[in-house]
Amino acid sequence: MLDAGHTDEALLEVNNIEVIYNHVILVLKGVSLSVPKGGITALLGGNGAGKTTTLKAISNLLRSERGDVTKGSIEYRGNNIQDLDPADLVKNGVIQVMEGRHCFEHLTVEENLLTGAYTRTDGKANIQADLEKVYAYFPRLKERRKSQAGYTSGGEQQMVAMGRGLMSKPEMILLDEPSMGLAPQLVEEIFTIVKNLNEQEGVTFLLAEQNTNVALRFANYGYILESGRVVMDGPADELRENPDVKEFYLGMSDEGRKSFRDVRSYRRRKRWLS
Amino acid sequence: DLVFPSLSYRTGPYAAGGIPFADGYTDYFTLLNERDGGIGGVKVSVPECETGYNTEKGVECYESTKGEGALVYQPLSTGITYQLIPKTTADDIPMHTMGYGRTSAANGDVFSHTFNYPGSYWNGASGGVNYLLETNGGDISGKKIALVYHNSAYGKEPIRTLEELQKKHGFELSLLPVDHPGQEQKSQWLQIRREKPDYVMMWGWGVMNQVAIQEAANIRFPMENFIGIWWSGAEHDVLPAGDKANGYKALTFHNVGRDFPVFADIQKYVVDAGKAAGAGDQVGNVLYNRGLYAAMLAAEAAKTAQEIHGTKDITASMMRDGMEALEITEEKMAALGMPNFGPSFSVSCENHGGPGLVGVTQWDASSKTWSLISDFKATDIDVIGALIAEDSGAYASENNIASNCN
Amino acid sequence: MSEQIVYALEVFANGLMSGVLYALVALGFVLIYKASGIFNFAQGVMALFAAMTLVGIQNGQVPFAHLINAVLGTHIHHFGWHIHSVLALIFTVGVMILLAVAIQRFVFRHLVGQEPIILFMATIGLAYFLEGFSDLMWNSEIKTLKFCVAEGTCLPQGMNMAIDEAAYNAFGTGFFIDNLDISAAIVAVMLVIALVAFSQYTKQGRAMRAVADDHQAALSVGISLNFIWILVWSVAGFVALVAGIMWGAKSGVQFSLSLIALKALPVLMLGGFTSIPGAIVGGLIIGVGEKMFEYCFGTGQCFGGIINLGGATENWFAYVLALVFLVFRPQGLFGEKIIERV
Amino acid sequence: MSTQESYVTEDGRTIGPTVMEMKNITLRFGGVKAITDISFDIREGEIRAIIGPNGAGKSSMLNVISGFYVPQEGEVWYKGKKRPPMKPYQVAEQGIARTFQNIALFEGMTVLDNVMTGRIRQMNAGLLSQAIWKGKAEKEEIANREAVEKIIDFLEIQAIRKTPVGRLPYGLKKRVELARALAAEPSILLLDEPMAGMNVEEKEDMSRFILDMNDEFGTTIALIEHDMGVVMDLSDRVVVMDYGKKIGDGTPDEVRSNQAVIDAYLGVAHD
Amino acid sequence: MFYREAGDFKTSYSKDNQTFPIKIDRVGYYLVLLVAFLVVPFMLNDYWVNAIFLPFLIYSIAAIGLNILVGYCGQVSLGTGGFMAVGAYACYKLMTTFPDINIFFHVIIAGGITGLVCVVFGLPSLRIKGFYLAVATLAAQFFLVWLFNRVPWFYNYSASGQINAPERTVFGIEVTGANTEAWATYLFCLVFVVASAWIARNLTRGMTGRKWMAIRDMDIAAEIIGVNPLKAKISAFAVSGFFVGISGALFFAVYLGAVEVGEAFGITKSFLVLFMIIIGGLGSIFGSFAGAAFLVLLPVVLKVVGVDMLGWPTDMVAHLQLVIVGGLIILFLILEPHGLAQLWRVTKQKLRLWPFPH
Ligand SMILES: Nc1ncnc2c1ncn2[C@@H]1O[C@H](COP(=O)(O)OP(=O)(O)OP(=O)(O)O)[C@@H](O)[C@H]1O
Ligand SMILES: Nc1ncnc2c1ncn2[C@@H]1O[C@H](COP(=O)(O)OP(=O)(O)OP(=O)(O)O)[C@@H](O)[C@H]1O
Ligand SMILES: [Mg+2]
Ligand SMILES: [Mg+2]
Repeated sequence: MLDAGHTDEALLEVNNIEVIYNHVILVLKGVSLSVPKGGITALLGGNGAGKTTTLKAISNLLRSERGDVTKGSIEYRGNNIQDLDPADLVKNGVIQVMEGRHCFEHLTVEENLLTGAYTRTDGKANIQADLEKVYAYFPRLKERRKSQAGYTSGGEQQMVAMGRGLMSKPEMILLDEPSMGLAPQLVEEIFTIVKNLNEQEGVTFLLAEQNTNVALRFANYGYILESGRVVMDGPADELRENPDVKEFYLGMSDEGRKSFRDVRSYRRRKRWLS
Repeated sequence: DLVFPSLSYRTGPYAAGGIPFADGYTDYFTLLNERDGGIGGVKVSVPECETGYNTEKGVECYESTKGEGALVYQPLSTGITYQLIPKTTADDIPMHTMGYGRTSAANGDVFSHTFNYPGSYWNGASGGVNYLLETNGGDISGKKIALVYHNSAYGKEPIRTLEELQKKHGFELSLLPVDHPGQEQKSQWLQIRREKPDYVMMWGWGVMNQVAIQEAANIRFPMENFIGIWWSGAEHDVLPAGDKANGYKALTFHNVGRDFPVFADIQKYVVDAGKAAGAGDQVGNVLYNRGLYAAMLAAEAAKTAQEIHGTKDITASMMRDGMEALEITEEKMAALGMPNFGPSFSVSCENHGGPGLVGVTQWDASSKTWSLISDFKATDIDVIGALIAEDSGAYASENNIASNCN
Repeated sequence: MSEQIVYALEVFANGLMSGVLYALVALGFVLIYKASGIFNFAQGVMALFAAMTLVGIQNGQVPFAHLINAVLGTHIHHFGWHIHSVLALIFTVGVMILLAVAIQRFVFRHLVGQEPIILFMATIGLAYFLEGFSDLMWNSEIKTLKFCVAEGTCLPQGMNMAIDEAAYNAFGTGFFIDNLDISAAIVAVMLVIALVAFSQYTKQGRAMRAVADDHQAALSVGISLNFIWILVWSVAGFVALVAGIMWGAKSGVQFSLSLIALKALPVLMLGGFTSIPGAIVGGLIIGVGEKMFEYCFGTGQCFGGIINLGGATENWFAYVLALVFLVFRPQGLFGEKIIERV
Repeated sequence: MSTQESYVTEDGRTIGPTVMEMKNITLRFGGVKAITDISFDIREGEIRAIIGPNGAGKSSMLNVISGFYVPQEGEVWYKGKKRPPMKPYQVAEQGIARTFQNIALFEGMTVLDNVMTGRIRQMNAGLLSQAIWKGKAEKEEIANREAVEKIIDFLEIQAIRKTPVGRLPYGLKKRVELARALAAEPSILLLDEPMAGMNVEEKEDMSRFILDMNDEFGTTIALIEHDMGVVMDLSDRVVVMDYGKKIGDGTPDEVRSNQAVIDAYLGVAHD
Repeated sequence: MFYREAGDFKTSYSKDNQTFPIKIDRVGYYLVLLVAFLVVPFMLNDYWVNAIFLPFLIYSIAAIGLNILVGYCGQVSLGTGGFMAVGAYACYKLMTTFPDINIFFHVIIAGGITGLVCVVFGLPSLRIKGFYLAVATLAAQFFLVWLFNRVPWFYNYSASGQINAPERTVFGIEVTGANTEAWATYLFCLVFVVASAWIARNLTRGMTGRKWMAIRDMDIAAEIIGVNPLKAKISAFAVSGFFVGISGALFFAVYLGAVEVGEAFGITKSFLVLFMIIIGGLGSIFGSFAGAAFLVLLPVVLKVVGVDMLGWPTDMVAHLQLVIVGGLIILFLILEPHGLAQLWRVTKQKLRLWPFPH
């Protein structure tokens, strides 16, 4: 399954990993995926499928949540990165934008963005330029630059988290639900930014997203996770055409999009599994 | 074996005082074992138990050692003493609280198992005042005396006595409590600096002593007029202040220095033989001597008990009889290699407190030694006796204690 | 009457000075709290450990002599040399850095992302450990600390005669200020300036504050918790050493030194856990407040002595004072506002 | 149509007269104007959506209704009476329950306990009775447990009943939060982005719950949501905010075609 | 598969609400009670009671009390020592003023008085939060100790300021004073412990407990969903004070017999009890016991091993003891940050799966 569907060399390879929280809770039951260099790869799946866990396993943030990768391997540019400190990983160009904002509450918006540049050594001027770039992406942030991040609105915090990730000039960004809580036109914008960075600066993306519709529009390749397993994967356009995906993830029936008001019965889920 | 448990504290805030005492206490018994083969031929054992000056650990120590046939307890803490008074009485084990503890325990009629010979805090307070009387030609009326005290049961002990004596001798008394641990005493000493008392007396313990002496030096209070109780008069109390502590005085009920034959024996049988309880560097220090003295009194009481009961293997109950019949004479002390180490005295059923003789020592900073500058002298029994009767009477009625002596 | 005023001033000035000494201890707390959200219960013990190490090195004490002797039956205790204070200071700083590394490696590295109360608890364990450890290493007797830069120029102690005389000439009554306090004040001011500069104007300073807010997020942007924590604990160790020297010079180096932490707590709360200048201002307010209260009401020397509580009020008054301030500013005077949002 | 009369919607629900009215609300934080002079009403039984760009002041508006923020100007009218200044818990006692944008569950408690806390209004046994777990306390506990179990079943979270919520994935937490709010049996339910971080299937579920709630119990619902599909399908009327100001108010269709709304928020006209 | 819960189905909500819903736990619990009441009293000597059981039992009550405040309601308190002192002095004043009333009631009333005092010092908690709240409680700690030291009325004007517990009996058997039997004091305390644990458990599993925990986990959200913060916090302070007061009364009257306030109820006591609940597990009744046992027993065990068995010098053992206790605290934390109680839970969970890893 690994080699299916993509052509470029893999920047990141996740081989059959198993993750256990607190020594007892088995969450990932053998997940494999591969992210090609310069691609946008989407990780889809319902609540609790294990998307966040997968991303954290890659960025090594799991350990601070008392989770462990007990099986399998994660390779970045062919090197095993499982023993790296998360900070070293950032130095190597992999950064994660965490789910649920995680801003530094007491720091101002601008200071938050600047922490993103913590590992950079290319001088104040460059950092300043990038700061302006982020403000250009998110004008709202510029207005609120001096207020403490803890007091900004949910969407503003999401922008801060995103902007902070961009400030580190990474080679690869792990995005965890970037669209959550953002106004519709901003969702489009964010994905446009992703696309731009990807095309113009060659940044590789692995993103976990619930907004399947948008994600599959912008991504090249997608994996669908259910209960800690990859249940389906393929190029984005193929996935978009898959009838199951259409029904369960895109909310389309044969007659096109149907109204939320018309959903009269609860659906059976996880039909790929049980 | 004859068991003399040592409830020591070599850790915690008061370790500096606890270590030399415990060393002295144990070393003396070791000496008896090594030199004399024990007491009356029976070996002595001194199980040590660390209390950390903490009452709960004190209880634990008491309970864990009493089963081993402990003959007498020297709890070395006023708090632990209060706890053990009823317990030892019920268990029929005597307790010796030398120069601390509950002063009114001197009334053996009420406190059958507690002994505090040869002197108590109230003797100390009176002894201090007597010394001032003596140096002032018998009149200290109108003089100002400040009492700097540890704000605890221990520190408050002398207040009643001093208040009585104040009425009698007409001096002015001001009270300056210092809270545990006593690292900050600025207010107290600024007040002293302003009120300029003629004398300062101190009931301190632990770091409070060092800070007080340092602060006294800082405000240039004349050290000769600064007198501490015996728990405020050891080497480690004055050393941090250096030369400025020169002339500081402290009360005592036993002698200082190592000019006694017994120390030669200790050096030979204990220290050089590698059997010292501690590092061996405390020998001859004030508190070491106090521990030694306490051990000597215990050993003598044990001997007395052996004589009374005609058996070498005495029990705690016999030990109590021995303590009640204890007689320390000049000859006895000389024979032990400790001439004039303490006052001579005898104990009786009614009087467990001994004679209450108090001496004064002074610190010489250049030679780093203490010396006895006033011999052991009598204290004001009229005042103290009344206070003892009152306090012990209250205890007896509160706890329905019948008279012990008849 | 004027004498009374001078005396009140004297109490006031000495309160300020005591405050500086409290602030020295509080500074260490603030640093660590600011940098990692850890309420470091072990700060007092660290001061003790630092001071003991300094004296031990100065006097050429053999570390763990007691333990070695007990196990091997030897009788060593001193190497028999004396080391110059400044050199010993440098060695001690080295030891404090080692300590910081060890703390990071063996404790906090394993506790990344835990709640504050759990980190607090780890510092409790640390305090226990360090307390036993320093006694094992340097034994528990009182040690006298003399810190001399050169022969004859030691850390000064005792009344400052110049001030006293000047006051005497001016008001006809002396004025007491302790030389040690003056030096402490100078050192404290320098420390505060340096630390403020560090935390406000450097990248590391910003990273420190980020770490305090959210460990995981800090990790995710590439801030190395290991590095930040070692850095901060080293600096805190250094501050502890300074506090240890000042307090140790006053009262000898011994266990009670670790209890000065209790004096620092109200300072910390009043100034705000996260503010370095707050530690100093808080210290001054507490110092003056408790001394003036003791003077006025504790011993009844103001207002004709209408209130005389009989002394020893300082301990609780410091806390009550802090409490009153907190009721009006729940985050302390300069602490970061507690963010309350839903 | 007057806001004082009931009417019946196309799908047969009855919408009553106004229960809550916000009058000229202005809220400032220092220099930041979060809400500027906004008025709108909520009618009994209706689903009222609030939309707007990020930072427009939507959550702040819910906080004003909850009594957590006190507006500098303006009045809140509830059930025809002007609401006096109130603490948040007093507002809750009036039967107004809510969920939060940044999930505010009690992380140290199990799902069941979290949902049970929703029933504060229904449980008032004294301390003594609880201490000995007899009489009122026990009866009350069992009765309310039954009610809560119904909601748990309804939201399909039976399986995680005894799990501490801290460990749940984001989406489930949202559901638990909804359960907690439902448990209160509120007359007005305020939902702040209840479907953020969910996929379509899950959103369908959530929509279902919300609609059922509204249908069966006649609960009035105020809803903030960024998914226009959801908003347009579910709501009866929509308020649109931008930079703290109201820029639109009306039925979904009206709002959808409002140019100001398209410019500020929708970007493109939504189908 | 030693530890089973499968096959253990509940048919009613009241059964599901039981303290020990799993059978094997329930049986274990009754067994412990049985042994504690019927077997242990016959095996006790003075040492076991005075050095181990009494402090363990009494600290358990204090820990339960503090756990309600800190672990359940999230209000950090460092005033436990002071509040225990209130219990002790209240009990002393009651014992000496009303000698004819049974000591049992004295202890309970002392608890009630402490609850009231606790409430007064708990009022600032409405504004002050987190570690800052510790200041309010530390103020209580220092002020109360100062007060009991300062005002002679509290210690009946005795010369030294110490208080001594006079002899008192329950059913004609002495439980305080010099001539108590080991088993009597043990049982007397055990009754209070069991009752406290039971009451605490009832309170924490019901609505009161949920309100406390809601305040602890997120006070703002709790208030918005309808928890009255004033009532919740104040009731936590009151209940906590009640238990702490009882433990203070027992500590003084039954365990130590004589007390000096600064020494017995100083700030170190506050820290000790706080450590117990943190180590045992915040928000867990079992944790309160575990923590108390850990901090009472471990030093004794280490002392016995070091001094009595290995014959090392006492001071070295004391220092090593600190090193080991400190090291163990850190080790446990790394293994399981949520205390011994959680460690126990995880172990059970593993046993349930055993021999499979997950
Ligand atoms: N710290 C943790 N301890 C224990 N279990 C955890 C922990 N974090 C996550 N889990 C469990 O792991 C599973 C996967 O969670 P994860 O957060 O990876 O899901 P997700 O796909 O990101 O879902 P969502 O879309 O809701 O964010 C869930 O069942 C969750 O309960
Ligand atoms: N307590 C506060 N202090 C200061 N500013 C605040 C506070 N609460 C909200 N704000 C500001 O008010 C504005 C409105 O915030 P609000 O949270 O209501 O936005 P929102 O409409 O909910 O946005 P989103 O869709 O992103 O959640 C924001 O700019 C925010 O930064
Ligand atoms: Mg997720
Ligand atoms: Mg919002």
